[in-house]
Amino acid sequence: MWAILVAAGAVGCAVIAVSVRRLLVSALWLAGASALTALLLYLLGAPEIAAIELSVGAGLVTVLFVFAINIAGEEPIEKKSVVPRWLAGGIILAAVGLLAFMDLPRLTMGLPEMAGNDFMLNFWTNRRLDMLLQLILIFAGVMAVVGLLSEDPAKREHKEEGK
Amino acid sequence: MNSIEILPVVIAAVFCLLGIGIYALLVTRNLIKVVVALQIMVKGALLALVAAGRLAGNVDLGQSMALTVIVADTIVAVVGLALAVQIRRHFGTLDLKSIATLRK
Amino acid sequence: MIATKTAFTLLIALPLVAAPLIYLIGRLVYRSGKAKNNPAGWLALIVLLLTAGLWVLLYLRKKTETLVLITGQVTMAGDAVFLLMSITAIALGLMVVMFSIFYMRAEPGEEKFYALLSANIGSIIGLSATTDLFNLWVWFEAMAVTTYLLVAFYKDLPGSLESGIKYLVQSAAGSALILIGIALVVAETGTLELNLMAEMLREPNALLLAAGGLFLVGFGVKAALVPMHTWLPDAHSQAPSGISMMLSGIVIEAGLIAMLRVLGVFLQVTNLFGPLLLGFAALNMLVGNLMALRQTEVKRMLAYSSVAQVGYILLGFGTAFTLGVSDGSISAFFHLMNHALMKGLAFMAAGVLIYTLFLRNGSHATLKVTDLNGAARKYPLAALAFSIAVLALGGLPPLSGFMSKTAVFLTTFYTLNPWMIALVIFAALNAVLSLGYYAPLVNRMYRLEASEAVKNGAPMPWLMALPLILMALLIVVMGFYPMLLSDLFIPAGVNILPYAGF
Amino acid sequence: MLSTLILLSIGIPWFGAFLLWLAGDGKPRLQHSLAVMFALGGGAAALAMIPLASSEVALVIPVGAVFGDFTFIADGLGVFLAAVAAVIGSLAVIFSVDYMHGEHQLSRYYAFVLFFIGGMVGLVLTSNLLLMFFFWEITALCSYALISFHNDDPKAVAGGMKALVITQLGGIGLLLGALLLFAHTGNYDITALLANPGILPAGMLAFMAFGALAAAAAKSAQFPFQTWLPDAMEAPTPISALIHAATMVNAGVYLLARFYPAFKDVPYWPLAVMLVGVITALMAALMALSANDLKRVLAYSTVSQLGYMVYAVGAGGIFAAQFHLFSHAIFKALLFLSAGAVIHAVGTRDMREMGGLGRQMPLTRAVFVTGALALAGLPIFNGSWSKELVLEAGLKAAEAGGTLWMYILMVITAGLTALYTFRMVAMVFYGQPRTERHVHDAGAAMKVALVPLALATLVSWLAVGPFSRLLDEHTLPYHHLEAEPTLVWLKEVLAWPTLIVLAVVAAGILAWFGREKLAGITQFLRGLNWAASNSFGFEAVNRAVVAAVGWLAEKLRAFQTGQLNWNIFGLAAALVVVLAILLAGA
Repeated sequence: MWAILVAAGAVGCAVIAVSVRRLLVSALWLAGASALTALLLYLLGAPEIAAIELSVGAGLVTVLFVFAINIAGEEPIEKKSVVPRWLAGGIILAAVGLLAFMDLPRLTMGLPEMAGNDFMLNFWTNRRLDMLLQLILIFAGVMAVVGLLSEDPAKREHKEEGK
Repeated sequence: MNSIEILPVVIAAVFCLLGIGIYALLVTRNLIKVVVALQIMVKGALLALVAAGRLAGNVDLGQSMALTVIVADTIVAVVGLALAVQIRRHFGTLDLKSIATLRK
Repeated sequence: MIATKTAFTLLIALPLVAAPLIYLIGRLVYRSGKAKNNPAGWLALIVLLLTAGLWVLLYLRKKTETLVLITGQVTMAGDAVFLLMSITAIALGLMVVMFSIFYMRAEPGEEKFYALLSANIGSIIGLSATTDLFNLWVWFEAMAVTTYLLVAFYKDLPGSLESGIKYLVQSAAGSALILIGIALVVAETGTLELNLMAEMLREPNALLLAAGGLFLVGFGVKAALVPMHTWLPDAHSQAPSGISMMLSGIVIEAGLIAMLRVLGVFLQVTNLFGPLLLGFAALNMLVGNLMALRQTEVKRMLAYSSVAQVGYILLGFGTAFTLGVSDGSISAFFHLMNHALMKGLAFMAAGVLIYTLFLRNGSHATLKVTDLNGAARKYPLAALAFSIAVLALGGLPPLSGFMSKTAVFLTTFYTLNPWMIALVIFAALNAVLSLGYYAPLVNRMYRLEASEAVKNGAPMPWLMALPLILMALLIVVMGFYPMLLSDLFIPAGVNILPYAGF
Repeated sequence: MLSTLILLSIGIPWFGAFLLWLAGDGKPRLQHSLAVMFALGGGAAALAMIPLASSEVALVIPVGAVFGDFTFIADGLGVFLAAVAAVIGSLAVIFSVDYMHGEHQLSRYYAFVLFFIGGMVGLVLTSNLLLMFFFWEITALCSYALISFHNDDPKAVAGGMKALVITQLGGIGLLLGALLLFAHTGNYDITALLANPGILPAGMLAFMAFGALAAAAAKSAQFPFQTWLPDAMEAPTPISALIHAATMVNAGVYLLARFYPAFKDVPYWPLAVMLVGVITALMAALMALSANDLKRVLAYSTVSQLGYMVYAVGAGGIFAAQFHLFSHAIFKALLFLSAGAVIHAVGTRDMREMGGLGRQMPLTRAVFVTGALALAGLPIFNGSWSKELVLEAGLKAAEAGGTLWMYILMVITAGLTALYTFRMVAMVFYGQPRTERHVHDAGAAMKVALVPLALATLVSWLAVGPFSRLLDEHTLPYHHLEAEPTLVWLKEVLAWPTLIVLAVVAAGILAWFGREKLAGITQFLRGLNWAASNSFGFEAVNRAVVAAVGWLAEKLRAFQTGQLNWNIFGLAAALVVVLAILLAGA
């Protein structure tokens, strides 16, 4: 019962996050969606990842968004979408509908009992290559942000001719 | 916590989040909201991975994957935001329609 | 001598571990002002040479030993596909570095460029070795993240930023779809190990089909399948030329190989993926060639031609997947290697011209086809290399592109399936169509009056000549002796279809 | 021995091409002499093969899995054509020493010429169908590069493109044939197919046969692919002589002749071949009648004569076709080269600006007229004998298969040929000079090339006996040719139908002299002329296809919106379609 409420809340937050016009508000609703997702993860029997999602997804990412919005600034953008809304809605309904139609019969067969688990063992031992690779991802991410945002001391004027 | 009835709820949430994410990618014209939409899609994927681990009887497998996904997609979001900031600086706008100069 | 396992580990780890070092050393030395030029490029060159040496060592050992590396539950297997993809990435990377040492010299942040390039090559190597589905995704994501900055490297050019964000968003959307696919497969099988999975997946069911569809579309974004290809022309044309070489020569192919590795698991479930691949092949050829026909920018034209070339590669793989014949995948791998060579050379030659005509004069203008006029008189080597590259892409003998394209047609035709025959005819017509834009490029360069840009061009640096000559020579040699690298692509072609039970 | 010669005759010109690339520009003496040396070397190697001709496999180069063994057979048919390519190639190169004097980028020019010669020799000597396709494409590539040699001229570039695309289009037919053969037999061995066409199912054989016909028609500029050859006349004239008259365009005829034993029983195939030949011959002759550009007239006449050869193959007259090919290669190379001398001297190709040149260029006039008489089919000259043989083959086929109307059309075409030939000669060399201009006769190197060809035009028909023996005894034993001494052949030719043909030819000549009195007919022909000069609408079809592709390409560009939203839409749409297909297919 709780699960339904939490899930509905997460989806609701997501809907609001993509439909409000102010970016800051959008980022906050995204944080809400993230927090409720974390709760849902907890209810699903995954407490560790729920904690991480709460701190990273709802915390860190939101901070980053607020930071970026502060630099970039709010800006009124015309509401009319590029892809007509009916077309977008239709294609998404078709895609998700097809996915659901194909998957649901197999997925609703019921859950096995929770086995005795050890998240740390699984993550640090069995999947340690994934973990190591995260270092590469982080390195690349840092490079990208530094590369994109660094101000060049000897800033050269790039001229672009004839686009 | 009744584990029999939570699964359909989670699956429904997965599809909804996924759908909302792509829908937003299709209709939003604000670059930063595009990154928000990507985050929402990933939330759906996170739930799906953990639920799948749970279904397979090994929730920690799902958790391990989800952790890596969180890290990876946070990085993507950060790079995306950095690009958005830089774009705002050079185009003076975040409107996707105005930053479509490369075409045909 | 080092143990095989150590060498294998090093081969995967070296470019990745070296990446931060390249950055740090490059940064420190350059900031300290001791060196006139940034040493990062030379460092990257050394790292890649070492990697290539390790590869050769492994290749020689491969005949007697199997390469397996198990970390926890994740298995890395040094199979034939790995050997082919890794050497293609390393060799292309070497060419890119050699070319970029001059090309990127004027740019700020050179050390980031080489660090990310090295990491990118490392992630392609890892991608082609892993047999774990989720680990594959992580490598795939690493490959993507390392290229985001590289695509948007000119951070002060609007076009570059625009292409960067398109690339990022489309890649990220695709990778979210892959994740859903992974979740579905895990829910069904409980394992991530591809080999185990293949044994478990025998019964067709709708859920697995949906997962396969998600993989096809998700990986398809990176592999530039039409209509998910829309990021490609922007990214390839806006990136620094060395990165265009990487993207076009190996990154999109790595996406394709990742997709095929995964779809190979589903061969027992359904035989629909082969025809779907063939459908995408036809679309890619048609759209790529037609779009390239009207382009006025050289690099954008080459980018669209990549879309078309992916179609030819897919034609071979699609045949293999449809009928379970390894000949198709063998010829497809042959064309894949050739394409890395040909497109790499084409982008490099275009890059040489961009460098000499614009970059040296401090301009970031795009290279228009009209700028090519008369280039042959001032830059005979670059023009000759470019001609060889595009004529090989167009499939004219005696160049390697003719051989591999013919091999693909041949193996597809060999099935004698009427649909396949029709597809080959369609592909052959497309090959003729592609001459409609390749041949005029060559004509222009050998035109007598030089364009304004060519007249004001700077001389070509010596280091750029070496990769140009090497690659052009290889293309010509493979045109006369197509089986030169057959020890690589024949086992790889057999290797990609381990689960075909036809 | 033979294997060495095969390698030499391909290798010497290719090595020369490579050296010339290396030599670079700016040293014209070195470039000219290198080119002549290597061309002559290739020619000598090719000639040396003639006495050694044999239908055994002479050379095998194992290549590997999908490509099969690269095999070469130097049989009679092959060595004959190889010799034609290498010898006329040498003469064209010698001629170029004068003609290309002072041109830029000689290296590029000679390298492609030599590359072409080697490719052409390889094409006729190989017995691996895939390798044949490989050489086939090489000749197309060289032809393209050489047509566009003066690539600051947009017309030359367009002409080259057109030639490349059209021959490639036809080449698909050959490629498919090769693929089909491989798919059914596991190799590309032509000999096996000729020995037993039954190794392919009947339907596939027919597919392959018509594919080969398409390829041949494209290469030999036959209906409906003929439009590229006249535009190819933008090439330097020695190239027109070598590639677009004497050698490459013959490759199509060679292909049909080579495969005739395998395809002759395919329903309607011989008829289709004959039909293509007749339509082409007639149409091209009409077009030649109305053209004013000297090289275009020659180009149309080449197309028309190739039509004769194709017709002969269809009628079963392989020997006649090859003999006419032989004669035609000689007299057409002569005509082109001497036309080249004229153009080189006058500086224009428009015949309306020529006239009266005979007095200033006596030698050129003499050799040109020799070639023209051979083309017109006057007795004594080689062209008349071989054309007689072709027509006789046609008559035989007409008796057997009820295709008399084709024969009649071919005879009428012979008259037309005489008519346009005389018109051309008169406009160029006789009458009043139409422009004031001091011209000089051909240079020394040009003479070296022209005189042997003129002599050969006079006497080459005497070789009919040995020639038939060469083809008969040493060609792959599936063609069933008859070898007879020269005298027997000549007697056979001089039968009553010959007189009719000669009468028609004479009528054609008279028509030129009496052209004022035939004003009514001229009036009637005017409409036809208009149609002919527009290539009977094929230009329009050509343009329409190009325009349609261009239109489609332009429309398609709208789909690359550059809008991120639409890009993602593509992704979503692909997902829906893929899922739907998967669901429907399961």
